[in-house]
Amino acid sequence: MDFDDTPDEAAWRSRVRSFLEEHRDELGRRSDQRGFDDQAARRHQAVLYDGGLVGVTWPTDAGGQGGTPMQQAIVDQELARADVAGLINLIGIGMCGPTVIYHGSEDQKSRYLRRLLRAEDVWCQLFSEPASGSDLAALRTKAVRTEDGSWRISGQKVWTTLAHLADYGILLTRTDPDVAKHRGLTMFVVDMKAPGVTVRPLRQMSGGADFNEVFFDDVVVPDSERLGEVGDGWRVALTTLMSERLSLGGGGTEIGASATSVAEHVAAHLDGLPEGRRALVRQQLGRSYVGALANRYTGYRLLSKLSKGELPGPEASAGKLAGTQVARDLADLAVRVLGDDAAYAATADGSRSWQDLQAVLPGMAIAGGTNEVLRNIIGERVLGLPAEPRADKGITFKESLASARA
Amino acid sequence: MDFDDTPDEAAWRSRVRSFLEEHRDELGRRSDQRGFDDQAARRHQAVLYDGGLVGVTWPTDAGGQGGTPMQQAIVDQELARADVAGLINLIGIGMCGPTVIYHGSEDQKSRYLRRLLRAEDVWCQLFSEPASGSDLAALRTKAVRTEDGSWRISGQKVWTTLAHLADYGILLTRTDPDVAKHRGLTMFVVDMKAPGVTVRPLRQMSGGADFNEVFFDDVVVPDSERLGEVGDGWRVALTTLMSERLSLGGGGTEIGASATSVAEHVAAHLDGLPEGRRALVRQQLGRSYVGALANRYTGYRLLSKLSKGELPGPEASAGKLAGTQVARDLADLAVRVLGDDAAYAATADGSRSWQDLQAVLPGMAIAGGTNEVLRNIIGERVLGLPAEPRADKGITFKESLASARA
Amino acid sequence: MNFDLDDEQRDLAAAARDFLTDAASPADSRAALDDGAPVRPGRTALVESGFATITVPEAAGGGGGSVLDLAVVAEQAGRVLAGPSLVTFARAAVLLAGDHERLAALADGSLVVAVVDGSGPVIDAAGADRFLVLRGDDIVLAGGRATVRDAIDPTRGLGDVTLADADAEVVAADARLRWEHAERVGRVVLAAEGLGAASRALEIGVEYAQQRLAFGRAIGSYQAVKHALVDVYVQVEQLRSLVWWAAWAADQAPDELPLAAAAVKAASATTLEQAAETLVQVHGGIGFTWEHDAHLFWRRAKVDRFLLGDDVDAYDEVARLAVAQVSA
Amino acid sequence: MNFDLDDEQRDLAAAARDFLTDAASPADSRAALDDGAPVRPGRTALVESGFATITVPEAAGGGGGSVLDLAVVAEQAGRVLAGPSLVTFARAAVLLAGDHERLAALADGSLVVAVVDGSGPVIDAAGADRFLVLRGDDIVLAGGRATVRDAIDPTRGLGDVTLADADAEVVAADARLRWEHAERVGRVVLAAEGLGAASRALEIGVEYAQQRLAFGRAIGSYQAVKHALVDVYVQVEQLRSLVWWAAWAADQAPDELPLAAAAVKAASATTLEQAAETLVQVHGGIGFTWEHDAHLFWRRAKVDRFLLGDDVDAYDEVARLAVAQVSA
Repeated sequence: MDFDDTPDEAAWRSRVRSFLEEHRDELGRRSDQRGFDDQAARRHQAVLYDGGLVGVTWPTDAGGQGGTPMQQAIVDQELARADVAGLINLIGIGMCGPTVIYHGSEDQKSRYLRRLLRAEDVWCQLFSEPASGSDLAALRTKAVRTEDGSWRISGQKVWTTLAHLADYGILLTRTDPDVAKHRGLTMFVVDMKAPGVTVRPLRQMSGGADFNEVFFDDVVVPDSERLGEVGDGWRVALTTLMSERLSLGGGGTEIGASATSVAEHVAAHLDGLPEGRRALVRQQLGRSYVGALANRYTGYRLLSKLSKGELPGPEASAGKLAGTQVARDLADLAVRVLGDDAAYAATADGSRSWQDLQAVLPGMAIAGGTNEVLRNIIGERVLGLPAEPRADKGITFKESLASARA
Repeated sequence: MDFDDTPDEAAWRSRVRSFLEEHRDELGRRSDQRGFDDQAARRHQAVLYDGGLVGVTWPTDAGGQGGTPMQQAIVDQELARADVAGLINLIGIGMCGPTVIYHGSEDQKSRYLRRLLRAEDVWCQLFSEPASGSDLAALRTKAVRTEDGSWRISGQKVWTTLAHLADYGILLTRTDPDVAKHRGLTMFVVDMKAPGVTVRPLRQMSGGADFNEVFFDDVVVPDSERLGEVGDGWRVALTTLMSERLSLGGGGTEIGASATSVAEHVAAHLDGLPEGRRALVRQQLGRSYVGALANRYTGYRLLSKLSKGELPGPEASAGKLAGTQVARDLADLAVRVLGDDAAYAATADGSRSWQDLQAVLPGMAIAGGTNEVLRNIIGERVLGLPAEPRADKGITFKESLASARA
Repeated sequence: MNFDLDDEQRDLAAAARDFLTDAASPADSRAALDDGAPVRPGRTALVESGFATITVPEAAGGGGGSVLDLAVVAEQAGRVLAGPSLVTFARAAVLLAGDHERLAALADGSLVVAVVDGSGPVIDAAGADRFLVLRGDDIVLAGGRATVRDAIDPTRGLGDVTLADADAEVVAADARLRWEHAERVGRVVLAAEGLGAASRALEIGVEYAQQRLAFGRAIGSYQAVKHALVDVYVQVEQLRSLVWWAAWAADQAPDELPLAAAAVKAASATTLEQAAETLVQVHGGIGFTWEHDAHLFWRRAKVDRFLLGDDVDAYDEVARLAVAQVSA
Repeated sequence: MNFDLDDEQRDLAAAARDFLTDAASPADSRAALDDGAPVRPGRTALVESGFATITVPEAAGGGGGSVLDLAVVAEQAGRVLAGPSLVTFARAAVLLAGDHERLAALADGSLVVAVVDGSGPVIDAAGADRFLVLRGDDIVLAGGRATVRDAIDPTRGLGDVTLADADAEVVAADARLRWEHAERVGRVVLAAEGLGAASRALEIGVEYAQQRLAFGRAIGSYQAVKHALVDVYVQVEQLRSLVWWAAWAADQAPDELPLAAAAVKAASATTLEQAAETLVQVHGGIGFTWEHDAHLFWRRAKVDRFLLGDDVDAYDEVARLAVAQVSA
């Protein structure tokens, strides 16, 4: 057991590190507090792509490096270490691109993949709908075939990250309401600038707008933009979701604030408190700090699997469950020690980071799978506990709509 | 709003109190640590019955007083206040007797009810089985009609309080496995001294044996001991369970240790601790003490309903949920402050009350309805949330057994 | 035993609910966040309604009611996240007791006051131009300047206050006990507002869980959702019992008030926080959008827990009082 | 990055499991409660197996292995609630480091030792006749008399010890740091035993939830049961990561050991307690019977949380170390 790189990993890390040092000034900074510039972000990603640091695990004929998940994890670590801003096309790389690789035509692959990796096109993923969150297959966005063989699409998607900047999206639609709900779905690539596509930012409780609603109003999509067979959309979507999990990569990274930064913050406020209160603060810090340590080393176990070429299974969901809980405990403590400032949106000296964090975290326990759904996944696929009986089994989508209205 | 008795209640209380004072020496003491003497306990109940303090809410023609639930609650309070030991036939009075009153023949009523109230006969309730806990209707004890019209009963019951002392029991059996599980049940009165009845004490994790297993091995029960119609046992059992809830009466009573006694215990140990640790102990005490206060006043709201002649609904289950949790928190604190003695079964001076309490409480969160079942009841019957789909709907008991084995 | 509201109090609750659901709503809280719109119903409407000054004697133009009456109203105010807080009026009515003129000014709205504690945010600093404060053992009414700051919950009108000492008049000398009593009454009313907010949050969560479908059935049929809502229900009912007790103690049993006020302050903070977190969680994605009301209850919870002492200190106080009681 | 057990350690785990499942079981813990039967496998069998003295150098007749090796074995010991604890051997091996003769006596079973801390129950006092103790800054081996007392968990051999000072020999002078190191290694091994007990408790709970039916389906299909077990699973895996880290730190990174040992002690106490409570709860009525194993895991949890410092102190220590680290 050791925490060191293998010789191969060390060589790769050193290559990555020197590239980042050399090109530091051409890349954005994570810690940069100025407003987001998407054109700059596209340029930064292109620089990284040209250095071989984007699409590390993608096959070479898709424009990638044919590398290992561990190499990707090392890139992630080094990007974080060098304070390089996150890639603008993360969703494209992690979810949309792999879906095109598995299910796209040769024509689609050649048109889209390399441009995606260089962020010449930015992509988004259009799955969730207002009436289908955890139950994705209940979606209603309708695609109807027209006489010329193209598709006419109407409906509404929601929780779409980057839709306002995206050039393309992968779009899951219902093409047949008269079969069971998982069977009537079809996936498309959609041009986000096409007539009939409207994007509206969706503001969150924290005040930020990291998501969008997207409305499709008789949007025409040629049949050549279909991904996979008609009616096979659910299987295609599973590829997307599986890729999402694999793209997580960086084990041991912290959700929300780092435990160390909270410890620093607490340390700065501890002296002013009476000993009794200090003991209570320490108890809360100790509990969440142990949680943060446990998450870090559980992440290292995941990385070790990657390092051996194994892929993470559903047990990786445990990291999100534990991570969001630790993040909430830490944020709560960080706000509490602000004392008289804790009820305000910003401290007297204008810092609002802890209060903002507090308002972002409830959403993180929901986005990317609610805690309830993650617990079901672990319970059923890791512990082998039986699934619940399904109320929507053996009926068509149309019937399920009718019974819902009843 | 006030916590005082109405004039009627005050008059009743004063009558109860003087009776108890007058007959104090003829009654057992709750705080008496000596072994349990069931013959004495029967005599004590007879004294109380003769004073009109047993079966307060029972109709007069059943041997009761025709009184109100509030009168019963006042009796309970005064018995506690006077340190009078609990009635031996509490289950008989609260559950078995009412079932006979509602569903028994005139002959059964005249033979059983008055003797039950005077504890000339002690009763038990034989519902739960090893394979049917929360899902009571899944029980398997079989009653088969013989040629002479009597019934031959075989099977096993469990969690039967007092079975080892009881003279009679009400026994829920399956008389028809070929109908849906709720429909094939029939209730009987069974003579606990009849041939074929075997009682075995069931030891709990605390070391105590408050329950029994009861085995029925071709026990013959005459048809005249049937309670209600053949196949109507589920409805009869609901009477029993409903009566149990109504018989709870005493709102605001504490489960496990009283918060005051824990506060006393904590106070005695607080001085030896450093201030930081004292603050942590106070925080734990404060949280559970608030819970105990809330339980007390929620109980008073229940009593106030009784006082107005209203009956408690399913919301009364909240008291058990909250009460067992508070009791566990308090017991945990009480054990913790024992310091070096906390890991032992008894303190250096031989007291084992807190450790014993700690070992009893997990069972209390299960007996009388698991927390999960209570939450379902409140969720569905108080909040109006929908029930889960039932996997055992529309199939016969026999089919459900077969599918369970598959 | 009659530990229940009486018919008059039920009528009062219904009347307060009618007025308050007309005059305020969580949407007003959102508007205050969006563009600094004034909180609703606002001081004037609250005073004119008479609900704010229920505990001011009738002779001074108030309602001549009890703290329990005010708590019944405060629960309704909490349901719609109304502002300013009835806490401010409740405390002022106690602090000005016997001072006919100033009480009348409180009741007719000409005295626009906030109560300033040792440190920390001043509730309803927004708009106030006179401030009640403890100086030594005297209760003082002083002018001053309030600086309202962006709060996590805008409806509390939180701000810092700089007192203008030149202007200060002693309202009651040697009155530390009265100050403490007022603070405790304030905690009871704060908890009653918390009760209202928590029980409304529960209602919204239950309604959604009854309607929203996932995998072919209402999400409220799933135990994870159902049990989370039940746990909130149990806590809300426990809190209701404590609010009634504490309000009754404020009126009838001053000896019990210190323990009751600390207990109800702590329970209210814990319960409202759990109710609001559950409300967000039960709603899934929609629950953390700006346009949904869930975060407005959540904001109230995140702020209220720190007002009139925080929950941690309140639990500590309960324990100290409990230990003192058994050691006496 | 290779944060995983290697093949040799997996083989060691399998061998330990074979030996320990033969040599001990929760039923032995029940027998010890019932009639004071000796704990199993017992000191002699453990020493003979070689597993107990893995960390004693080969030259002295031990296994010459690492703390991580011992932790791997300790996890298996925890699964069957084996006694005496490997903590005792682990600490003794550190305290006697360099003392060839006494280490050999530990490894051949002729030295029957327990480690005595400042106050509190002595682990494996049962049967011991020599005691390691810190006197000033010296590590001392002394005779003494152990009074075994009824413990909530009988397998820990807890007792009070009266030392016979006349008999005391200094084992290592001026060795406070070594004493502290030994205590930390003890915490790591205790946590590894806790990991084994917790993961076994989880397994038993999962098996029952898969088989037991209620209302026509397995109770593990209900979210209340499923999610409770998942929460335990998540905690157990988190604990496993901490145990590996802390054991690795004991062997390879002494600077990290203070934080790691405190963290793993705390996490182990919390995790085992939740695992055991869940085990009881998931089993319903059968779960709180004497004959079911659930309470034996519950007893282990209720005792272990207080050994080598309690969980509350361990969390406090983590916080102090974390704050000191960022303040340095």
